[in-house]
Amino acid sequence: MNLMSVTLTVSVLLFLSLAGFWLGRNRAVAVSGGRIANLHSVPNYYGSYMALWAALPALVLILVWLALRGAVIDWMVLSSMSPQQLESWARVMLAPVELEALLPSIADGASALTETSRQLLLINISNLAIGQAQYVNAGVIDAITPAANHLAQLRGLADWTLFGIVVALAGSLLAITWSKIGPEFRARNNVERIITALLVLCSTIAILTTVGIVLSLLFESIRFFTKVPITEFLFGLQWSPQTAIRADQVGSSGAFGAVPLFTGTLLIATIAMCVAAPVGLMSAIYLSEYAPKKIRGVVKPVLEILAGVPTVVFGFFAILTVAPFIRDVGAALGIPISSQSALAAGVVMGIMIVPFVSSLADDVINAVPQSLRDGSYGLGATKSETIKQVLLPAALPGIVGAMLLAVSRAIGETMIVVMAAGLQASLTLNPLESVTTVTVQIKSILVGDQEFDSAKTLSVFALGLVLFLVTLALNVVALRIVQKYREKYD
Amino acid sequence: MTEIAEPMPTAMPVSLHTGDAATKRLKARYAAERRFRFYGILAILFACTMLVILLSTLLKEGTSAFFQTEVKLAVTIDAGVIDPKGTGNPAEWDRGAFQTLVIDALYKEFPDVSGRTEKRDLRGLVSPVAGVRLGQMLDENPALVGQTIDVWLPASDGVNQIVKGGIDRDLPEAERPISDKQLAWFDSLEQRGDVRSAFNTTFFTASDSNYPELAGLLGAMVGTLLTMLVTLVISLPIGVAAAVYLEEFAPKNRFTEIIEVNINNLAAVPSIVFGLLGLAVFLNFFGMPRSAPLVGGLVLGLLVLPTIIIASRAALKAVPPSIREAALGMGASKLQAVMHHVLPLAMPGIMTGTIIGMAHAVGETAPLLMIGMNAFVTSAPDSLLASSSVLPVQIFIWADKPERGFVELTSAAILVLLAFLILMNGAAIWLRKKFERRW
Amino acid sequence: AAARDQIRIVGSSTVFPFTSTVVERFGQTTKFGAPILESTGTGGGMKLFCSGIGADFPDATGASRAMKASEFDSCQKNGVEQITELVIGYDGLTFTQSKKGTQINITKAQLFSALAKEVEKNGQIVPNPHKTWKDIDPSLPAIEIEVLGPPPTSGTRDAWLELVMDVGCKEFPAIKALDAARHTAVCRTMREDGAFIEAGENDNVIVQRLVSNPNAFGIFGYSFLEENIDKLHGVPVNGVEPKYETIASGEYPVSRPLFVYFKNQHFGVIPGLKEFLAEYASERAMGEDGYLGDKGLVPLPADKRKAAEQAALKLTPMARPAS
Amino acid sequence: MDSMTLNKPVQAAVTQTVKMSARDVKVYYGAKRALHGVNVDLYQNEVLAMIGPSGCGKSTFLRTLNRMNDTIDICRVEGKILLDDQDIYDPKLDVVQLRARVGMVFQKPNPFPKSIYENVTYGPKLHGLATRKDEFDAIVETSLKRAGLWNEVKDRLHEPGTGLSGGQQQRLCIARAVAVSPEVILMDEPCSALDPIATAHIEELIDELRESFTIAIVTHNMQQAARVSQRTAFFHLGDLVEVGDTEEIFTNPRDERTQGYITGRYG
Amino acid sequence: MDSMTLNKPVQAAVTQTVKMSARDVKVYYGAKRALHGVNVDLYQNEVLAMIGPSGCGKSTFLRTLNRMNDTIDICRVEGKILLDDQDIYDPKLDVVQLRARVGMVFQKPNPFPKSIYENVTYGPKLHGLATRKDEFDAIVETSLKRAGLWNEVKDRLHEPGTGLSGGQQQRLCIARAVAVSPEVILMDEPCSALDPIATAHIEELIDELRESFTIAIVTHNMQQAARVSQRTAFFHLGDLVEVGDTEEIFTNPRDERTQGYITGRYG
Ligand SMILES: Nc1ncnc2c1ncn2[C@@H]1O[C@H](COP(=O)(O)OP(=O)(O)OP(=O)(O)O)[C@@H](O)[C@H]1O
Ligand SMILES: Nc1ncnc2c1ncn2[C@@H]1O[C@H](COP(=O)(O)OP(=O)(O)OP(=O)(O)O)[C@@H](O)[C@H]1O
Ligand SMILES: [Mg+2]
Ligand SMILES: [Mg+2]
Ligand SMILES: O=P([O-])([O-])[O-]
Repeated sequence: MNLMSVTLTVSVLLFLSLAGFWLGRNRAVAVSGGRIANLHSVPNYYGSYMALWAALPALVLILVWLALRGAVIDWMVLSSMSPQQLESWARVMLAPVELEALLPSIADGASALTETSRQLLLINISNLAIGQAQYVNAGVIDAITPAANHLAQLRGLADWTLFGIVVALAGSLLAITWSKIGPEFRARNNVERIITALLVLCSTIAILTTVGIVLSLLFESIRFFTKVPITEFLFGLQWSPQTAIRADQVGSSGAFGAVPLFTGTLLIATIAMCVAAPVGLMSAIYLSEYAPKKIRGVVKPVLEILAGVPTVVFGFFAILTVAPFIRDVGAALGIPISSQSALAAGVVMGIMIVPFVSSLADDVINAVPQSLRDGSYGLGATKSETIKQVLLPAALPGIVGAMLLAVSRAIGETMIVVMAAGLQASLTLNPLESVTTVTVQIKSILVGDQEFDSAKTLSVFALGLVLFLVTLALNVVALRIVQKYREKYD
Repeated sequence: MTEIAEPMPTAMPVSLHTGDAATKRLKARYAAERRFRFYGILAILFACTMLVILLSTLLKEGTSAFFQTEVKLAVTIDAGVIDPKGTGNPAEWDRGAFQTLVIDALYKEFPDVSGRTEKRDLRGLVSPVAGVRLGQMLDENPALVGQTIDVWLPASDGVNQIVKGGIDRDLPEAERPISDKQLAWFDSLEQRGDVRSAFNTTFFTASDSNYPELAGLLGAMVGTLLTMLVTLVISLPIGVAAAVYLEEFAPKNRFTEIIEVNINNLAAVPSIVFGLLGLAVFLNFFGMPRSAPLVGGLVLGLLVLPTIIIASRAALKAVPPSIREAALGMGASKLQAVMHHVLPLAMPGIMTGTIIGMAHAVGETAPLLMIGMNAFVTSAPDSLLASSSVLPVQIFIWADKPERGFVELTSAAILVLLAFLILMNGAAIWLRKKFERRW
Repeated sequence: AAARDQIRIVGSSTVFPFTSTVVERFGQTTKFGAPILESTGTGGGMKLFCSGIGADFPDATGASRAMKASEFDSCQKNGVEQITELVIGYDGLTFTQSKKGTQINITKAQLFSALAKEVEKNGQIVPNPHKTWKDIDPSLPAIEIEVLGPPPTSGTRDAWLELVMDVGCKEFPAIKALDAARHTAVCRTMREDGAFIEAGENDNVIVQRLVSNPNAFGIFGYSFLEENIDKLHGVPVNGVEPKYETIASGEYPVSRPLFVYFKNQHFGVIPGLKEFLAEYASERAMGEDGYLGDKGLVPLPADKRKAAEQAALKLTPMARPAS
Repeated sequence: MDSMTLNKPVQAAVTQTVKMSARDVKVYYGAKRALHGVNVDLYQNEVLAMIGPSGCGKSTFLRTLNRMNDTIDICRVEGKILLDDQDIYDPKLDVVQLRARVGMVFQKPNPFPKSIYENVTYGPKLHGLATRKDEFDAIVETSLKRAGLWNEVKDRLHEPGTGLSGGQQQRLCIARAVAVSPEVILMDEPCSALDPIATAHIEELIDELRESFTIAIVTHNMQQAARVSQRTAFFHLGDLVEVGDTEEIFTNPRDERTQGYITGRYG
Repeated sequence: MDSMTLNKPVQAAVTQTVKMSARDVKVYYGAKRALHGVNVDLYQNEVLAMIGPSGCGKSTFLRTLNRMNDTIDICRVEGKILLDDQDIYDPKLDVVQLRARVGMVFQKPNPFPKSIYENVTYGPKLHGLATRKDEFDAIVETSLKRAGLWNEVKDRLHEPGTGLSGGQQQRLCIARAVAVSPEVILMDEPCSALDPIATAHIEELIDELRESFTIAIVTHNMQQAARVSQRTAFFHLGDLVEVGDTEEIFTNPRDERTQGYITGRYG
């Protein structure tokens, strides 16, 4: 796609939209008879009404066009080629077997080509069309030159067609909306309806994402469950990743019990929350209630840096600094601690998610109205009593939200555990041992050497799906709790 | 109340609040107060200490990467070598030959070096890609062709390590990347003043390379910038719009409850699964190119969307209803009440969500591996569809390189990423401060 | 399908550093843009490579093992009919320890006994009972077995199984006597009781952990040993120490060839692909003094190199692999 | 409209136009009924005072008149409320326009956390009542003067409205409501936070506004009700016990409960 | 303490003990001075009423008496305030104890977003005034009864306090303050949101509380001031213009401004 022409089209559209705003506004002022109050809505709404109608449908059109343009043009170019041209191209470029298969039906034109040859032909034509003849086999240049010219022409034409259609569409919509403007016209309601529709659209994106995730996991998961019984997967106590990763490899001790992975995930997430929840919440409280404004202004953003340190870095930190430290401490106490202990990974993950709790909780605590603090102080409460008994309950929904977000992050985090937690699945709740997590398995299987049909690769999708369902259940429970304990102020 | 009213019948009542019991109790309450406050300080100190440890380790290892050892050589730019066709057109130069010029200059510097292995050792003093640097100079100033000029060229990784102390020069020869002879040559160069440690501009002007002397972050930085741009443009408006709809407009019913749970749940989906989603939807279904910042941005945008929605909703919830009432009572529509009053008041919280979400996104690696953003790209991307890498992935890749020079580069890249993050968040933090108020 | 002016290459993470070096040189010294290279793992690369012909699919893929028949078939099915195979050199797999540790010599059979899930003990096949190296052989030190190695998802693990475990287990008669399936299972299953630690992706992390723990051993590619020779020591296997020379001569027993595969149909279509192959196969890249050697690739013997270069430049399509 | 004849004042004021009327209005908070069928009319250019003990439903009723109770999830309204003969609960009706026509001053002062100036100009801006800066300045000045706040705040117009004293905040809210010149103004205890002078000011304002608008006011101060209103409605436990000429209500209440409330009078 | 002799009432009430006294109290909001040197005494078992036009500093002064202004960042206090001869701004003094001894009811009702029951027990629990459930029950009942709210809420003690009507919320806040049995109670317009009956109730309560406590009350209602207080202080534009026996202030004010304010009287 020619970026220039799209940019041009969009700019013109933007201009039309702005013009629409101006027109609508002025028209509204004009029909108001000098008293704006006669209008149903403020003039800006009439302007916005026209601007939105000018821009939105045309934008949708551009997007659809962009999506379809390539395929349509390709099809038109190939159909323009004569069987003779095709044949002379094929004789040079195709392997004898393919050529033989093609020749009998060459009279049908491009539709006779296999997908592979079609692609090759298209690349040749495109290269020629953009003037890179040197990369095209000299023997075929003659045969495809007309097609290449056609392509170049079509591309230019397509861009201009789009331009024309867009301008026409926006223009006619401007005309229609213009004619609607009158003092009685409910511009605000109309604009708000459009905006509300956009808002609804935005909130459905979350749903679409979920649907997308479920769909991209579901089919492969089903295939996995045809290979491994779902009961074994859900309730099996052993996860042994040493199965064949390729068909020609001999598998051994393949066990797909996901329980150890989930307990590992929960163990590490729990440890992380044991660090993040108290540290984050206490930090938030200190920042919003005790710390002088200046300190708060500095410390809060500083803590937020923690959330942005690349997780790979935390992984190194865990495996090279924290884990040996914990191991040494254990050795000094005579406790054997694995060098990939869940503790190290969990603690580091906890540090990473501290700002999720601290910053978000700080905001909601800060938002509790001052009058509630006054009420409590006025009764002779100390700061901590006020915080514990008035502010935290009032801010509970937000705090729980922050905690949920932190837990979510802990469960879904990948790189830290990939580096710091083990890869061997053991079913244990001992934080000093090494465990593995769902995300570790997903990541190592996906980026490792893989074959797409092995149970092992497919298990990734099942893991993802089940993790999705488990967190879903956790969230439902959390929602219920919040609904029950929410204290509404004001 | 009877129990309370009783002890104060007389003209001069003893207060409930000054008696011994009360004082004792007060003491306990204050102790609790102090403890609580102490926990707060402790929490902050803990978090800050961890950050300081992290940063100081990075600084310790990374700062040296900002400097590079360079060696001065008198290079004769032989037109016959670099321009065998004699066209005089820089586009026709044999770019592989620049290294030959460098090596020739090196041989000239040490004329008594002979023999295959010895020569090979000598070549090991300067970077095997020093010729690239020379080429860049000539591109800027083609008039130099035919002259003999003194140029500062990057030393090899081994020399660099010795100079910076990454490798101990007192180790036995077999355990060093540099032989005794090389050390001797290097020392003689140093005595002549032909060695210097210069600011490593390459680090900011070049893109990925297999040679630490030549590796830079430009490509990854531009890639991150483009990706984050897409992420922000996707996630902030959509996230805020969704939050506004759900919190202010949507009827409170089963359906919205489902959406709410669903969004919370999305936050818990492992980031790598978002990578799978991107692979399935954007690459396979929509046919977008691999390794493109556009796709990376879209995937990360979806990834941080729940964070922004959840934070924004919490912030909207915290705005007292009386503000909405006041606006509605003035004849504002619901949308106007939200836009004019509620949203500005919720801005600090929304900003926090955005900051944290973007911070998450800027440091994310796993999903990008799924959509091919771990590509080796030696030039900065020039569009949203060009192949590119991003900083955390670059860090991930460099961290896995065997060459010792990449250890310090990795730390330096992390520092750059953090600087990037701080810059990015700085604006948002400033905005958040502007909006913050108690009422 | 739009024209593409850059070569796209995917494939093995082991081959990645070598291909990327060629890519970089190619970009610097020719007028073609530098190819785009992605590390996807051998299998992932094969899948992408064999998905089809055209601008949307990669032109070449790196592999740390030869293409399998099944992969070749899938290529054929998708129209990728002619493939050029280029052997680029060898990669030595090293068994490494810290310089500070007690230095040992080891055999493949001992390695098998240390790392397999089931071993032969007194003619019986039993779950691996060995806790310390001394348990395996009195000549070895009495330190606990702790080996950091690649996860089962990596090609390096495959190679280790094939080159060490398979060979090592041949020396045990009771195992040899097992039926084929059981035999392979015993030979190729690593122990899971903590003595062998799957250390994940990052070999530098293994290096650092070896340095901090002198009693531990690690398994990784030769280039990492070479770069960290001031801290690490390559354990001689069957008496041969891993060194550039011993690997090149084939003396060191744990090394494997590395490959890059090209789509013939893309030659003459994707700009620069042919030139790229020529650069890769050239003496200044793959040769004795080639720049790939500096990156840790152990070159092929001269005659094999010539043959490989010739075959590549002629674009002779490979035949279907035997397995 | 048949029930209208039940209301005594109709005969008393034949020349008056009905601006708003409530017919059998019942309000529920969840399952709890807060109003049990209220019938009352608001006449053009008149002030209706609503009195009654705390918690009897005065605020609730007031809020039904401009549909501010829409904002309370659990609140449900039955019955009909007409504004200029148009049912304000008609789904087709634009509640925004309704609220612009029927302004409200709340029981608890709730200034926007913006400057005093912006607090006042908010409504006019919203409804396009002015466009130029000087027009806005004029609106701000007259509105604040009308609410008797001008002298106190004229030097700090750009400081936040939330930094004012309680009474000042309340007057700011009144100024804000007046600035949009609604047709009906609902005031929920507008003077409860005010000192006598400010109260007098507001009462004068009400009297002045009455000339052009219709006003409903909730008050606990019976003197105030007597002073400013033409008609008074007495609520008790969710019932509208009695509505009629203010004088009559205060001197000659028909219901015992009214009698009891009035005679227990103070202030 | 020399300035104390300036205040007339000292002679008039020789038998009375001074509970609190303010000496030359100046209060600043940022650079702006809201009080310009106030001298006044609160006597044991007496009610001091503070009157004055809106924005004159009544609330501000009241808040200095239990250091509630500490919570306003920009607020700064100069001068001395003594409680039982102890300077309450002494850094060594404990503000928590101070606030337990000097309770406060705010101008805007601010119930906690908790149940009515918890709202009332909040203070007693803090100060350990009760431990057993039945003790708390008793406190809740007496406090709510004293505030005249018991009958209205006794069936919904466990519903949120924020769901009450404005006047009910205010009475809840009074009940909450009374439940702690402070020595001094500061009330900022406690009756502004109340109907006459509830007001009467509160006034009775004040009278009853006076027997054991010291009370300061801000009010706009001069009748109320006259009814409940023994002494009255008149504020104007940040000055304490005059303080003295209520009767005298109302019948024979010495300052012109007081005169003007009183005679412009309403209500
Ligand atoms: N949001 C609400 N939820 C539940 N009940 C409510 C709500 N608002 C008011 N009520 C109840 O409805 C009844 C009437 O309340 P309303 O606020 O109308 O009283 P009011 O007459 O204005 O009293 P006041 O003079 O004290 O303000 C009261 O019993 C009150 O508790
Ligand atoms: N938080 C604050 N920030 C700045 N100025 C304030 C603040 N609170 C009060 N003021 C100013 O201090 C002065 C005195 O206010 P105060 O609240 O004491 O008045 P008041 O006498 O209680 O009036 P009212 O009867 O209206 O409540 C007023 O001019 C007010 O605007
Ligand atoms: Mg009310
Ligand atoms: Mg006040
Ligand atoms: O990337 P691999 O070489 O391990 O397949």
